[in-house]
Amino acid sequence: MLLNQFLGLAAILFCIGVYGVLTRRNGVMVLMSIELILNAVNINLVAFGAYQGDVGGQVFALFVIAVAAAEVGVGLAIVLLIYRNRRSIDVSEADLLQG
Amino acid sequence: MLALLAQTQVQIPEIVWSVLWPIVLLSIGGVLLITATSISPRLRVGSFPAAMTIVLAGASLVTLPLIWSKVRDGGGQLPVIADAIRIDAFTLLVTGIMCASLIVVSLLLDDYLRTEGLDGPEWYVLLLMSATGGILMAAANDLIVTFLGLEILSIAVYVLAALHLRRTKSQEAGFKYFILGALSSAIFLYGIAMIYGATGSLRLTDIAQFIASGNSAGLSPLTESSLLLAGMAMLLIGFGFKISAAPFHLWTPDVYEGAPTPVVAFMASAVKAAGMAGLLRVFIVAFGVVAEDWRPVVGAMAILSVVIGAASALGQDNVKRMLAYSSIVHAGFMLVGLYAAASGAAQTGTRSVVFYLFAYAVMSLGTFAAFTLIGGRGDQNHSLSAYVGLSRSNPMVASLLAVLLLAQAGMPFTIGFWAKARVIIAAANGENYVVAAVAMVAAVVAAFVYLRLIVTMFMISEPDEAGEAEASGAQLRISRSGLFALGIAAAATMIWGLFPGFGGDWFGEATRALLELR
Amino acid sequence: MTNFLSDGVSAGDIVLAGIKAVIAFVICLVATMLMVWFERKVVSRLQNRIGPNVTGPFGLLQTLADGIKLFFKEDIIPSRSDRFVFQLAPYLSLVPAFLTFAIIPIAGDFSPGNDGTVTLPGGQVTGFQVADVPAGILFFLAMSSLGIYGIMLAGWSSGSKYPLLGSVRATAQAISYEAALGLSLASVILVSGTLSTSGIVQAQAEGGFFGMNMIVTGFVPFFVFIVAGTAELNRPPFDLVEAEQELVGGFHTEYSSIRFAMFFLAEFMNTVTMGAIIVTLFMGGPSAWFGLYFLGWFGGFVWFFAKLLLFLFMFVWFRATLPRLRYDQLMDLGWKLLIPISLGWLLVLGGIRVAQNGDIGLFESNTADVIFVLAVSLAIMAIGATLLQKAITNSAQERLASRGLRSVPTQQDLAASTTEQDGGH
Amino acid sequence: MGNVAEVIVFLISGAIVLGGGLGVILNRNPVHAALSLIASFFGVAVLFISQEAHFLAFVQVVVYGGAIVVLFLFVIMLLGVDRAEQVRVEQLSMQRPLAIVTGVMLFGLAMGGLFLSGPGGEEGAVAATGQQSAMVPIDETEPNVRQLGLDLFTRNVLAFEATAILLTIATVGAVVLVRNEGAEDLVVDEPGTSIG
Repeated sequence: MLLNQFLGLAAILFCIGVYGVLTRRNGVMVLMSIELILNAVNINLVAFGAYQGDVGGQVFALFVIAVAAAEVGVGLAIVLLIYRNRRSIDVSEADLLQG
Repeated sequence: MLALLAQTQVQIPEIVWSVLWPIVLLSIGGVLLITATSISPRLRVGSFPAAMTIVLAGASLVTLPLIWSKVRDGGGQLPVIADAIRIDAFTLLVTGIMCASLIVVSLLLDDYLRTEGLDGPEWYVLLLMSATGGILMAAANDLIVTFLGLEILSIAVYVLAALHLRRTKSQEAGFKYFILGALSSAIFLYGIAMIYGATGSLRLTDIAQFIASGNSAGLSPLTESSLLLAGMAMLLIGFGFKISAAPFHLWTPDVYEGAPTPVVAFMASAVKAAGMAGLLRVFIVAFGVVAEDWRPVVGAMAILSVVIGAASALGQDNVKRMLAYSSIVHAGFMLVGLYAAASGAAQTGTRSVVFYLFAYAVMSLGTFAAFTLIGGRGDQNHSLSAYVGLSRSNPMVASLLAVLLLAQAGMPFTIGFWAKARVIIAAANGENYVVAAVAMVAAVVAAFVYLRLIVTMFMISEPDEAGEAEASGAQLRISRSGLFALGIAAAATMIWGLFPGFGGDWFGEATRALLELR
Repeated sequence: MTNFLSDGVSAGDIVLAGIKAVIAFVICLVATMLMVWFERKVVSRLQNRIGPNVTGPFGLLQTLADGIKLFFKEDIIPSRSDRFVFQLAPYLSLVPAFLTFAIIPIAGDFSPGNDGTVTLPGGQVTGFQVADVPAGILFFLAMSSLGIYGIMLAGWSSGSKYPLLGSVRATAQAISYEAALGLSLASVILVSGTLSTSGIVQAQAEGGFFGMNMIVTGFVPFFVFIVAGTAELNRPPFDLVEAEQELVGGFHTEYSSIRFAMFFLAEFMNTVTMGAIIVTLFMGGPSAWFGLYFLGWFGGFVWFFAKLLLFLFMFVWFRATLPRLRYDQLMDLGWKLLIPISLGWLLVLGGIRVAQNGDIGLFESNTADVIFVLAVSLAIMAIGATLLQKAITNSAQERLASRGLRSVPTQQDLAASTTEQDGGH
Repeated sequence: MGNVAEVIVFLISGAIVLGGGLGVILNRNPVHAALSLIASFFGVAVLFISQEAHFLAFVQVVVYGGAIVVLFLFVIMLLGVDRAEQVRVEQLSMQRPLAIVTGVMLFGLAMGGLFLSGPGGEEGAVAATGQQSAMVPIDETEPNVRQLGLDLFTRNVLAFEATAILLTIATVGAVVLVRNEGAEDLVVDEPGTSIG
């Protein structure tokens, strides 16, 4: 059983994700970083599940995947919306700057 | 293969539908609403969605006493659906808050959407389902359900915050809320995973049992299982974000300012109540045994919240931002109650939080209802200057808002007084004099904020400005439904202010459910 | 189920796996080559032409000749392309196409009492597939969803307009039809009670000819699967990805030489694999019809390829006869027809299964229950379909109204709005 | 310490997971970042298989690889934000020190949970004694999918239904957000103020 190794891997991935969320400035990339965190969670859940000999961990990981899909759908919709409107803003701002 | 399938006798859990009425009504009602409006486009416009939402929420409210009689017969708590959720007084209380919030917000939203030229039943569908999530979160006896409830609640509100498709500010608010919310729920999840690893279960009652057995063997998680400890810390971060407690409050002012005001009313009342309810359920039921370990963190969060919230609220000119900071103060107060509950005064502390939950939901609903009315078309009039002379142009709104603000300030004979007093008494009971003192000072500071707003409303302005203010005040079109909503909230504030025991001892029952029936 | 990692892997297992992989690769490659020839030949005949007839007997070696020619052509990488992704994309397209083949049992004796495995001289028991993955059919779904990346990234990395449009179309199409594909697959899993491909074949073999999933699942999932599968393959009539009248060559416009050959190969390999999957899922794979088992495992091989040929011919036939769909028609077909139908049918099958188990107990006999359930679920489906139709009509009208059109649009309006939509991508 | 094969698989897939993760946060080009993300997901799927979670591994590939990343790429291509970072989250350019402090604290939490865990090496991760309360023990002889299914429809049936609500919300929300109306009379507020 490689429990601690799995948990260490998950912890590092988690921190990579958190770093990404806090430093990336592109909305899409921030969402990707959040996915990394959720994957770290899944690694943890499956490793613990195997360690405990319980399928509960895997079942929870399934729910996490479903939630991740829902989150990404909504998040990308908001990104699209903002981009669509912001682009029109950028134009007006560019005008102001030239004046 | 077929033979293999036939062999297994699947033990399908028994489902007691009769106590699940609120959840069923709200979620299925939401689906029906969107189905109906997509089939008949005539139902999209007009007040049908709002009416249906109010009817559904009202019907859920009506079922509560019936469910309570069943629950009482069952010993005060019913485990439902393979013990995934517990129906008890606490669940019912939070359900009541959710339904009340739904009714008030629908009343506001109907008129808001019309003035803004928006339409769509989707707002109401999202509200209904979000409320379902909140109920699940409060009722959950399983961390999976807690998490799913949290996500249902949050995702719907992310969308609602961004749903004013014509205001970029609303969209930016939604996006900010989404990013930070998603991050916090990811951290929350990581915490759940750690707790699962440490205890081998996701059921709150099992976790409690496991910890208790370890505890009686002389093992404290603080020294023996840092996995559990780290998990609890991460859960606190997740919940702290939802109830906007410092230092996880950074999103609050911006989102409150940008989001449509009726949605802010929902966020301040329902989302915060559900978040706090989830926090109470998880930390008191599952981790009550090791309160010693999480107590300092909660205490620090409480003090930070009241101090930062009160200090920042002072300098605000936008009333929505002002109330956002005040909501942080209120979150801090609830945490003070929880801190007290963790440090000896379990009974009074928990009870004070439960009452505060209810009180704050009522007060914030009313306050943001008033802001919606005053904000007017375009949701623009939220600067302090828009409130100059309001008492003359709209005396009714001004006086009701004044009542609600006084309640938030903790004025005697309002619900807010009892809420604050109980928390501080509980803190004193738990011998947390420092925390109690800090909370009291912060309450006084915060009171200035509300008083400033009240004074502005009743201020007799200078002649040259007066004309302008009168003009803007005269334009204010106060919808009857909005005024009704505001009236309900103000009345509730006064009723429970004068008779804090009104309607029976729900709060005591809810506390009992959390503390004794686990 | 034992842990294959901690149980240790013997050298024999590794050698066997290697041999199987090589054999499967060769079979897959040869089948693909023949498929290219077959398609050209059949399309030619259907169009009253002769087709390739010079290289080798019947022109059989034409594909090889073309491949060699492409191999020696200049490999051009556009200057505006993203070099790394541009070079990676063909492999991303080819590898999943081949990997799917690994889970298909291509031979074996499935006559009563046999489970399609043979015992090798070394004592190892093996089936005629590279890997009998525990959740094999999900592996197919996984690979088919990964296959999109090749096309998508090829179009994007070309740094050119038409390829990008082609790949965006491909992505939307693949995502849309993946759902219908998965839902009709769920019906198969429901009746077979297993996720392993060999298990599915065996479950069908037990029932003989009428045990075929095509019949057992009531034909509907079968047809949905064929339509969705054709769309997944981007084959005509769903080849909007490379509609040459609109998009030049689609996603592979900028590709040349061996990289183009790889896309070409992947496309035909995908076709063969999809045919093989359909045979496995719905036609009983290598099991024989009417009990006509012969020659042990080799008979299974013959049966398998005979059935496969049927579907390959069908794909070619589609291509030769059906006109291409318009983009909005494509989306409507996927979302408004195939997905609701396969969902509804899954409901029906589930209801029947519950009734067969006697869990309803409404009537004396289970058969009466089945009929009752069938009636109820068909009624639900009908109501659902009506409501859906109404909602679709409403939303279409609303959309048109928001564009300034008042009434139901004429054909002309529709055409105009479609071009507008396409331009927006 | 398991056997050699297990360790090798772990090391390789772990390297892929972390390399992919780093690629996501370091690549400037969103498409390259998305590719790294797929690599990372793949590594995770292999880790799942090595933990006997076959079904989960395939779901991981189908959902993450087949739907989520495709959606990312789709949006990236649709927006044309691929060559430069255009969709900015101005409001998240908040105090970097705070970000770093948060990161370090969380790292401490995540790792601290591991290495401070009492004595006993591997066993130490679950140090508090008492009966482990695993409720549905993994049965080595049964297919993974069956066990998952049984657990899903008995113990977690409520969560399963709640997921239905969640997905409904996500669908309704996503559709209503990108519905293309009202873009003409957009109210442009002043640029959002920064957090804090």
